[in-house]
Amino acid sequence: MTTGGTPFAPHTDADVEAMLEEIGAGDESELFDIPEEVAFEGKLDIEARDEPAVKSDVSRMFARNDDLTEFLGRGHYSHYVPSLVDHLSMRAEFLTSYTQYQPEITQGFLQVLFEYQSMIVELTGLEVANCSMYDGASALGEAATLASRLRRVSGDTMLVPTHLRDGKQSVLENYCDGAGLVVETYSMDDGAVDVGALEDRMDDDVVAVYVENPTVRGVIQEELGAVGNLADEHDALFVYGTDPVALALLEQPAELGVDVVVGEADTLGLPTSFGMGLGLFATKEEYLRQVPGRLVGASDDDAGNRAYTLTLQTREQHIRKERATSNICTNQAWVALRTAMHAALLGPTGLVDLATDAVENASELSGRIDELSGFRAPVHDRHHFREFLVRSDQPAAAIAGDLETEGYAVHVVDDHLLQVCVTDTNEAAMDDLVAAFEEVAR
Amino acid sequence: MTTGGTPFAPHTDADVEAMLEEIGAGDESELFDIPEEVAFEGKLDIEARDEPAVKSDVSRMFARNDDLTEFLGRGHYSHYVPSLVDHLSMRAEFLTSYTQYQPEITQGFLQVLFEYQSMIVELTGLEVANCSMYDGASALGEAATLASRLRRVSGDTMLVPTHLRDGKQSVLENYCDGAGLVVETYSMDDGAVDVGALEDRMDDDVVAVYVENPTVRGVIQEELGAVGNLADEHDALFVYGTDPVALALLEQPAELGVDVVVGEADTLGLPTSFGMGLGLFATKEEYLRQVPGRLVGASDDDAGNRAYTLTLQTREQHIRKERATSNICTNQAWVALRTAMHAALLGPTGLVDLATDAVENASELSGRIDELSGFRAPVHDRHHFREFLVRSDQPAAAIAGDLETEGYAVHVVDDHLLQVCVTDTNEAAMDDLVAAFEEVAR
Amino acid sequence: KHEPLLSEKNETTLEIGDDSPLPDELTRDSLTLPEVSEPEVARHYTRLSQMNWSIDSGPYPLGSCTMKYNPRFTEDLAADPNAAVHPDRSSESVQGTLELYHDLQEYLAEIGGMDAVTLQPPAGAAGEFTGILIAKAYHEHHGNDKSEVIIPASAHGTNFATAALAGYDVVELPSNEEGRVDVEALEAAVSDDTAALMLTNPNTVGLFERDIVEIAEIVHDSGGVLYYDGANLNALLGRARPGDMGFDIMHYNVHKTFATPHGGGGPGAGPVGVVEELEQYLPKPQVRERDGQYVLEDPEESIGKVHGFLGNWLVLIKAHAYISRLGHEGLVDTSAKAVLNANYLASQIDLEVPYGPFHHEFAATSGDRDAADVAKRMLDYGVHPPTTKWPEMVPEAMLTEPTEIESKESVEDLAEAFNRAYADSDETLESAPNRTTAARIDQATAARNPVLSWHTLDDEA
Amino acid sequence: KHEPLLSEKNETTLEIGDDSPLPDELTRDSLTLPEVSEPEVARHYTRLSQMNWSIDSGPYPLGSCTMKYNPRFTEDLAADPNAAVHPDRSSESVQGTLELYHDLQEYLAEIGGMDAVTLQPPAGAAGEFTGILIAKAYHEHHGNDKSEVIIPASAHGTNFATAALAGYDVVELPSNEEGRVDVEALEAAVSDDTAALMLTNPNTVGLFERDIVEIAEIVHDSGGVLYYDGANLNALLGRARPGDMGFDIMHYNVHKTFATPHGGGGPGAGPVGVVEELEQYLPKPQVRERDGQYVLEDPEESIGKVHGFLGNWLVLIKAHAYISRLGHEGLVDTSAKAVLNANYLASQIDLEVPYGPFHHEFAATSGDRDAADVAKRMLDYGVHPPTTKWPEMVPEAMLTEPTEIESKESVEDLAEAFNRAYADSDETLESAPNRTTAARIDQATAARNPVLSWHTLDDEA
Repeated sequence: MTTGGTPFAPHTDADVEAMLEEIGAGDESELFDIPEEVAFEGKLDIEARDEPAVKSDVSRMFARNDDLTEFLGRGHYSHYVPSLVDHLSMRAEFLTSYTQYQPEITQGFLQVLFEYQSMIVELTGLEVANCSMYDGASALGEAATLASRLRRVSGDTMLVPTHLRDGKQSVLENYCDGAGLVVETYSMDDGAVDVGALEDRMDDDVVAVYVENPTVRGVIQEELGAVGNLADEHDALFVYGTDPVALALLEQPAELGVDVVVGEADTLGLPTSFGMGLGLFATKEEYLRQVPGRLVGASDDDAGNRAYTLTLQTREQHIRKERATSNICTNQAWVALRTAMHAALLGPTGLVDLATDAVENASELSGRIDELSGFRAPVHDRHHFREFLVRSDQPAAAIAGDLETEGYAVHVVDDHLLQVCVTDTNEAAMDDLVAAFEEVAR
Repeated sequence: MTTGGTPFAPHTDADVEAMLEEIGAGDESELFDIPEEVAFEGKLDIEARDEPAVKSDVSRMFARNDDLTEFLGRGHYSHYVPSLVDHLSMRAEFLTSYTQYQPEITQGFLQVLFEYQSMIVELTGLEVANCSMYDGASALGEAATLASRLRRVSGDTMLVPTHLRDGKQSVLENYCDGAGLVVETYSMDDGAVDVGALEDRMDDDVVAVYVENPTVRGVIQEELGAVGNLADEHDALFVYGTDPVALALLEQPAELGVDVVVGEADTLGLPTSFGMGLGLFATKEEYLRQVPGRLVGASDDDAGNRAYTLTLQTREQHIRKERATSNICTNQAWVALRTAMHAALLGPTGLVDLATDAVENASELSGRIDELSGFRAPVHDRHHFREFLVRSDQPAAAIAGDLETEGYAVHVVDDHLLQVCVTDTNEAAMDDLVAAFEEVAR
Repeated sequence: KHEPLLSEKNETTLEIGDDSPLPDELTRDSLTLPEVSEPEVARHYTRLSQMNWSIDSGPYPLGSCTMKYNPRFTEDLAADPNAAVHPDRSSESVQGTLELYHDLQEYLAEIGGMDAVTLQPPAGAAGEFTGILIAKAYHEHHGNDKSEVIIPASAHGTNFATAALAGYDVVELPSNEEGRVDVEALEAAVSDDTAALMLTNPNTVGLFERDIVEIAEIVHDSGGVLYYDGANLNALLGRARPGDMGFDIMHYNVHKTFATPHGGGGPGAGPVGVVEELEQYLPKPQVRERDGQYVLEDPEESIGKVHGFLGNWLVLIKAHAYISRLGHEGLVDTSAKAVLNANYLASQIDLEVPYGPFHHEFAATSGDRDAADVAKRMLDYGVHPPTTKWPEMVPEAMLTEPTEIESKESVEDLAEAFNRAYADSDETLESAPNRTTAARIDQATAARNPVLSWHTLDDEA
Repeated sequence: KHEPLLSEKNETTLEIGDDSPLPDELTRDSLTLPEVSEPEVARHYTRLSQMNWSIDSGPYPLGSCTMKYNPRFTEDLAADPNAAVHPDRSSESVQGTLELYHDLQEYLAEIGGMDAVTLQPPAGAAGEFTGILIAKAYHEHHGNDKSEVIIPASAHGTNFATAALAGYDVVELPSNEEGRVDVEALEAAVSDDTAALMLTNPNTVGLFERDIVEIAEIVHDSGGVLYYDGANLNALLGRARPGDMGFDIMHYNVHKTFATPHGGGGPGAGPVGVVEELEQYLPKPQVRERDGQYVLEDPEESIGKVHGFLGNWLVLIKAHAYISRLGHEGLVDTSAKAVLNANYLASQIDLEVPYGPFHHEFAATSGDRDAADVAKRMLDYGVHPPTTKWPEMVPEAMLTEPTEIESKESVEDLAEAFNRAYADSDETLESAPNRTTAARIDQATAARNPVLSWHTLDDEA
C-alpha cells in the first residue's frame, strides 16, 4: 500500500521503461508539452495518506457532528432505505459504469432506467419521464426553460407560490434569467393556493404556473383542478412539484391537467445526505421533443430481440450544442437506479403504506404538539404530509435552540413558526420529541 | 415490507391456490405428514420485526460493548483489511454460492480457491494446501488425525508445547480422543522449544510434534531445524503452527523439514471477529491422499481449455463416509477468498512490510514498557512477532482491570504476567498505551 | 471467457534478506507472489465472480443444502464496528455481544424444543461431532460402555465420518420399503453397545419419520441417545420440534435453515441443542444471564472446546437477525412455502418420484438416464441442477430442494429445465454442458494427475 | 440472455380509495406497479448488472470522460451514518461535515491555482453554468454590456448549451492547423461583446494550448473573462494550474479527475474555482473558517444558488478521500501515468493520430472506415471503444483516453482490439457486434418510434 505515487496505476518500473522506449521518450516528463512560463514547479500542499489513515481522518471529522434526532424536511426527506438497495446499487457494474453510449454492452443499466421512467410514468400519469435531473430545484428550472421554449412568443412570467423554499426559488431564477423569464409569486391562503388571487393574477404574460403538492410546509392542496383550468385558459404550463411517495397516494397529476411534474425523486432510494437529490421530470408526450435530459427507449436489436437504448439524443447538448433542450450531461442516473430499486422492494402496497403513514404520523404528531401549552399545530387547517408548521408563543429560534440542546433538530420558518417533519425513520422518537417540546416550553 | 409470513417467499395468494390445485391438495397444511403426537401446536416465542427494527435492535446491543482499544492477540489478530476486500467478497456471486459441485458454472470461485492454495503453497514451501479448515485449532486437530492415520501402528502420543492456548489444546484433545491419541506437553525454555528436554522426551510413541512459530506468546523460535531432525529421527510428523503474515518473513517451513503447516490464515482478510477464523492446512505431496478438506485442481475441460474443479473427492465424507479423511463438509471458503484478496492487494512487498512492522512494533512497544517502573518486557529474551509478555510487580489482573478503565484491553496470562499485542490497527495508540501503563502503575 | 491467474498477470520475487529485522537464519530468502495494482485486483475478482453461479443468479435446488436467499441487511449488522471485538475481552466489556449470543441460544432452543444450546460448532459436521462428543461424555460419565453409532444408510456422509472421528464403530441401518427407518431392523441393530442413533427428519428424501416416537423409545430403552441431524429442519419450522419428538441432541445448520450465506462452501455454523440432562456436557463456555449480566460459564462436565474461540461469530449475527426478522409467523410460513414449492415442482416434472409424501425436498429418479448427465444438461437451460446420485436408495437420484424463495414461475422454469434435459438425446446429455463458462470437466482425470497450485501448473505448461 | 421487466414478472393494481387517510377527491384511485419479493429483486438487478460494462469489467477508454478506477474505501466513508445529516441542520451541530466541505474547497483551490471554490454545482455542466453565471454577474456588477461567449469548435457540447442557457450568444472559434486555438481568429472574434472565452486545456484532442498566456491577454484585454473547462485536468495534476495560466474561472469534474464513480451517468459534481476578484459572486452559501469554527456565509454579490441545497454531498466525500489518499505525489504520478498510457496506446495502434503532442487522450482517425462501426466491432474484442466521431476536426475520430489505471498489458489488449477491428472487413464491421448481450441497435429507428415506458411497450406487443 504505497503512499508515494498513485496506488491506482499498475505500472512497474520495467513497464514504464519499455513503454517509454516504444514511444521514443526518455522519461515521463518529456511527454508533457507545457510551456515553462505556466508550468507548476511547486508542491501541492496536500499530504498523501494511506487508506486507513484517510478513513480514520474522515471518520474523526464526521464524529464531530452532533448526534441529533432530526425532524427535518422542507424538500429533503428521510425514509428508510432497505439494505438491499445499498448492496445492489454498489455492484461495480452499476456504480463504475458511465452513460450508455454503447447500448449493446450496457443493456442492464438501460433497462433499469427504462423501469425507472416507467414507474414515474405510472405515478404521474404523464407519458414521458426522463431518467434524471440533478434535484427538484434544477428540475423546476428545466421546466421553466421548457415553458419558455414552448411559449416563447407570448409571455415572460413564471408564477410560483409565496411558500417556496428560498434555495429552490434561487435556482429557478438562475435558469429563468438566461431564458428571459421573470419569476413572480402568487399568494397562499391558509397554506394552499389562493385560487381567487391566482385567478386575478393570471394573464397572458404567464408562461407557467408552479404549484407544490404537498407544499414545502407539508400542506396537501385541495383545489388543484381549478389551477389546472386557470393555466389551461391562459395557455400556461401547469407545473407540479411533488415526490414519488406523495404520488403513491395523492390524486394523479395527469388527472389535474398537469403538464410537467418535477420534484424530489430521491425520497425513495437515498438516505439523508445533506441535500443531495434526484430531480424528477415528467411531462406530456406532446412536449417530448422539448424534454431536457436523457431518455431511454425500448427497441429491437438486429437479432430481433428487445433492446434498450438512449434515444432522441438530438435534443441533447453533445449533438445539438447551443440549441439543445438543456446543458445537462452527467445526471443522477445511479440515484435513479436506487430509487427504482427501492420502489421495486416496496411494491405498490409498501409505497402506499409509506404515504399513508406520512399523513397519519403528521396528523398524530401535530395533534400531540397542539395539546401542549404554548404551541399550536398544525398552523394551517389542512391535511398534511410528513410535516407541518407549529406556532410557538415564544420565539421560534429560541425553541429550536433549546430543542437542539435536548437532542432534536426542527426547522425555524419564521419568528414564531417552527416546522416539524416526521417519517418512518424518526416516528419512534415522536414521544420523546413531544416530551422535549413540553420541556423547552417551560 | 411484511412482518407476517416470510418476506422472502414470493407467492401471491393466487399462486398458492394454483399450485395447490396442481398438487391436488386443499391447503398448505395438508402437505405436512407430521403425526399428531409430535406436532407443535404452540407459537414460538419469537416476535417478528421489520428490517429497520431488527437493525436498530442489534445496533443497540452492540452499542453496549465498551469502546476499548484492544492490544489483544494470542491466536486472533487484527490487521487492517482494505475496503476492496469487503466490496468484492460481498458480491452475490461469491457470497451466495455454495460448494462447487458443478464446476462448469463455478469456475470463478474455484479459481479463487486455486489461487488461495497457491499462495499458501508459496508461503509454506509445502506442495499441497487445502482450501480451508474452520480455524487454527481444528486444523491442528486434523493434523493429529492425519498423523494417526499415517503412523497408526507405532504410537499414540501427540506432543505439544506447554505454551499453548488452552482452547486450542482442548480442541486438539477432542480430535485426538477418537483417534486414540494422547496429547502430552514438552517444556519451553525462555519462551521457545527446550530442544534438550524435547530430545529426552522423544520416543517412538510420538506420532507428531507440534511447534508454533511465532508462539502464542509472540516468540520467534530459533532452533526449529533441530526439532525437525528430532521428529524425523523418530518417524514423527513435524507439525508447525503459524499464520500467513509471519510466513512472509520467517524461514519457510519446508526448509525446516516441516510435514504439516497449520494455523490462523484469517490474519489476512478477516477483521477482529470474536474469534472467527480460517484454518490453514498445508502438507507434503506424499500425504496428499490423506489430506482432510477440499482441494481444487486445475485440469482441462472438453473444449481443451484450462478449467478448475474440486478434486480427490474420494477422500471426503460424502463419498468415503466413515473412512473419510475428515468429517468436514461446509468449510470457510469465503474467508479463504477474502484472505486471497487481501494477499493480492498487499502483494509480496506489502506482505513483507506488514510482517516487518510486526517485529519492529513489538520491539518498540516492549522496549518502551520495559522503561517504566514496575514492568519488565519482553519477559523472554527473544525476537517477538506482534506480541510479548509483560511482567508486572503488581497483580496482573489488577493492572489489566485498571487499563480497561483507562480504555485499553490486554491479556492476563498469569498472576504477574500480562500480554500485549500490537499491529497496524493499534500502533497509532502505542503512545497512549504506554502512558496508561505508567498511569496504572502508580 | 478466460481470466488469467493472478500469477500470470504479474509475479514478483522479493529478496528479503537485508531488509529483515531478524537475523538471516530466521528469515526466508525470498517471496514470490503476484504483485498487481488495486484496479487490477478489482477487475480480477469482478470477472471471476461473473463466472460463478449463486442464489442471486437463479434457482439453486441442491437437495439437502437449503439454498435460500440471504437477506443483505444481516451483512450490515455483521459489519457493525461495535461487533468487531476480540474473544479475550472481559465479559463486562462486551455485554452487547454476549446479549446477542445469548438471545440466539434461546431462539434456537425454542425452535428445536431443546433446553440448552451451544453456538460454538463452526459448521454442521462440527455440530455433529460436538453432539456425538456430548453423547460420549454422557456415557462415560455414567459408566456406560458404548462402542457403536447407528446411522440410516440414507444419511449424510458427515454422520458416518463424524461417528468414526469420535472413535465409534458405525452400524448402518437399511430403509424400509417406504423409504423410512425400518423399525424392525432398528430393533435388531440396537444393543448395549449402542451409543446413539443419528437421524435426519424429514429424512434425505423428504419423508417424515412417522414412527419417530417408537424409534425414540427403542433407542432410549437400549440406553442410547437420539441425535437429530438438522439438515432438513427447514421443513418443520414452528410445526414440529425435535425435542418434542424425543431427540436428546440436535444440531442446526444456520447456513441452511437460517439463511446465512453459503459463501462458496462456508463459513456456516452448527449450533447444538440438548435436553436438560445433557446441558452439563456442552462445550465451554456457555453464555448465561445472571442478575441481568451476561457471563461466560463452563458447564460442569464440559466436553471442552470444539472451536478455538466461540465459533463463527459473524455467521451467528446473521442467523440471529434472520430469525428475529421472521418471528413465529415468518418461520412457519417459510416451511409452508418450502414444502409447497417442492411438491409443486415434483408435480410438474416428467421424472418419477418414488417416495412420498415428501416435504421440502424429493428424490426424483432419472431412470435409465444418467442423473449426472441430466444435471449437466440442466446447466444449459440456465439453472443449477439438484444433488445427483444420492441418496443411493433411489437409483439415479436427483435430490431436489427448491426452497421457499422460488416463485411459481421460477419453479416452472426449473421444471422445464428438468423436462427438457430429461427428453434430450443421450448424445446431447453426454456432451453437455455447452452454454457454460467451461465445457464438461472430467473429474476422474483431474484426480489422477492433481495440479493443486500454480507452481505445478507452470511445470505442466 | 434476456431479463424480463419487473412489470412482466408480477404487476399488482392496488385500489386505494377506502384505505386512504385522505378524502376521496384528494386520493388517487389505484396504483399499478410491480409487486415482487426481495429475492426476486435481488436476482433481477444482479442479472441486469451482469449485462453492463463498467470500469471494473475492463478497459473503458472513452475520450474526455476519464474513466478511472473508483477506490472502494471512499464508498465506506460516504456511508458513514454520521455523514447522514440534513442540510438544514445548524452549522454548530454539523462541524464535521463542514470541516470536510471546507477542506475540499481548499484542496481544489490548491490543485487549480484558484483563490476560492464552490462545491455546489452537481455536475460538470452545472459547473459551467455556475461559472458563466459568475462571469455574467461580474459583468453586470461592473456595468459591462456583454452578449457573447466564444467557444472553440472542438469544445464539449455542454459549453455551447451552457452559454445559451445563460442567455449568451455563442461565437464558435475554429482551430488552427495544429489543432489548437487559432490566435488570429481569436483576435478577430473578441470584441466589446465578449463576456468570456471557454477553453479546455489540454483541448479535446489532448493538445496543450501553448499560446495560453497570449490567449489570456487577448481575452482580458477585451474585458472578457477566461473560463477553464476542467474535463481534461487529469493531464496536468501538479504540473500546471489553470490559475497560473491566466484562467479566471474553472470547473472541476470530480467524477473524472478525482475518481468518484460515474454511476451509469451520474451523479458527479462540478465544483467551480475563481480568482479572488470573483469570489464575491460565488453561489451561496460558502463554507468558511472563522476562529476555528466552520460557518456558512453568503458571498456579498452571490449569484444565488445552483442546487437546491449544497450539491452532491456523497460524491464530494469521495473526492475528498481520493485527493487526500493521493496527495501531491499521487496526483503528479496520476497525470504521468495517464499521459504515458495514452502515448503508449497511440504508438501501438495502426490508426493514424493526426495531432500531437497529445497528453492524456488522443483522437485517432479510422480514415475511410466508419468510426462508429469500428467501435462496435471493438465490443466483440472485449473492450469498451473510444468516443467516436467527435471532435469533428478529426474525420472519423476515435477519441481515446485510457487513463492511468490501465496496465501495459491492458493497453496492449486495447491496441489489439483497435487493430483487429480496423483490419476487419466492412461486412464484419457493419454486422458487429456479435458477442455482446444485444446485437446492434438501430438508434434512428428507436428515435422515430419512441417507446419510453413499459406502458407503451404493452401497446406495441
